[in-house]
Amino acid sequence: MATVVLLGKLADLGGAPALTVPLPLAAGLDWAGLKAALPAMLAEAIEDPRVRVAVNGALVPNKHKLQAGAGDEIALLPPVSGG
Amino acid sequence: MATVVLLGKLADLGGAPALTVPLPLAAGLDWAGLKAALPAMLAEAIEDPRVRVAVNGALVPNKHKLQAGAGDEIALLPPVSGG
Amino acid sequence: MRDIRLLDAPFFPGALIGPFSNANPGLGGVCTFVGEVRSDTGVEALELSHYAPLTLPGMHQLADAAFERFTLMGLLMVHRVGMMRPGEPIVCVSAAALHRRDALGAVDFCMDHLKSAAWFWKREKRADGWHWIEPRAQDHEDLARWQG
Amino acid sequence: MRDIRLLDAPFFPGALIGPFSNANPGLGGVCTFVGEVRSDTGVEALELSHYAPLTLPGMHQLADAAFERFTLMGLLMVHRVGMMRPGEPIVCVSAAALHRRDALGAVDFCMDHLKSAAWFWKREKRADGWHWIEPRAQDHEDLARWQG
Repeated sequence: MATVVLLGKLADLGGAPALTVPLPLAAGLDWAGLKAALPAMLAEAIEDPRVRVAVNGALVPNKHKLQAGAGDEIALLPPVSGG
Repeated sequence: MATVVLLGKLADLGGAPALTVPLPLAAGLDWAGLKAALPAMLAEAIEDPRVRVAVNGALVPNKHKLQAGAGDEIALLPPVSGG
Repeated sequence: MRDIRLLDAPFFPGALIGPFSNANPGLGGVCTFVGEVRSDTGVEALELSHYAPLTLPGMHQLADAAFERFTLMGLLMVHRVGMMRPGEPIVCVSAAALHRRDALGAVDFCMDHLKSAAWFWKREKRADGWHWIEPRAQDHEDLARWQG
Repeated sequence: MRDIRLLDAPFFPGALIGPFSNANPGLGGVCTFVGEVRSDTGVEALELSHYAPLTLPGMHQLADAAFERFTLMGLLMVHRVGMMRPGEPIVCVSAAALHRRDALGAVDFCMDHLKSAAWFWKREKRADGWHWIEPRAQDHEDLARWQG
């Protein structure tokens, strides 16, 4: 299993601030696998080029090359609106 | 008599923060008259184009056209260095 | 003196600024900005969420960048997360320097980055429920002033 | 809320800023700059003289200009005159606004004008006596940013 943390309005689309995603045995999770495991509206929303991805707290330079394994925390980060 | 208020380092050149200048009876004080009544070093210093003049608290647009009368307060204002 | 904090409970900026100023003896000037939850019509509450593994490290990187760009003696950067009511402070940035332009510039720089390049997400509660705040074009223009 | 003062005795900026902030309910941000007498090597005291008929009216004109140029809710501008020791506050400018850029800009604007266009004359006491401070080219360049 991997944990998917949903920030900002992605949490609304996912229905919760975090989801757990089952991992195929002995295989890592890639971008397509992640999207397949998420609710359809959320999977679509994270294709927005402004949505960034972090694995275990480190930003991934290119989310389409995501590789995550068992126990990893994947954070999905929409555009910020802070301060 | 008119009062001449000396600000900043002009007070050092005048030897005091304020001087009184006698006025010729029935005549006003002009720029040449003011300079003639002041210590020579001060008279020279106030020709610096950055030195401004106020009469009774109002800045004079052109100090060379100064006209002051009995009881007036003439302020000699060198460049500021404030804040 | 460097003091970078994320707080999940209300804070009183006045209680931070005095000690910060005293901790930088010999300073020429201190510039402080305090941002509060605006009393916009109909807004009952504001919630700021963040992603802990990125947010505080990001604030430290921002402080590093401010120290590199400006000649500073000290920098205080405190940001709220969680639920806030109108009138509550959200952010307090204070910079101490020998010269005023460094202090003012550092606060301006940090605020622009906290607004549009820090890991915070904001939503407002109105009578009809919660609404996420989208990033504003103006914030990105403000940020662009510091680039290139 | 507008509060413009010349003070001839020491003041504590913290005692001004809290009430000023509270006097502007609904604000989005407050920016404050406090300038202190720097502890430059060998400087024992600093004296600021002014010309009363021009100085306070000039500060009010500066406040008018700040209110015209920026969208402000309040402006506090307090300046010391007389004799000061290193570490004592000289000036405190605080601006309250709905938006941070107005608050920051107004403080920057007022400070640049107080530094080089307000009727103050400064001298320093060193071991060998008093020395008048000349205007700095940098201050005039800072001021020029707001012109034209």
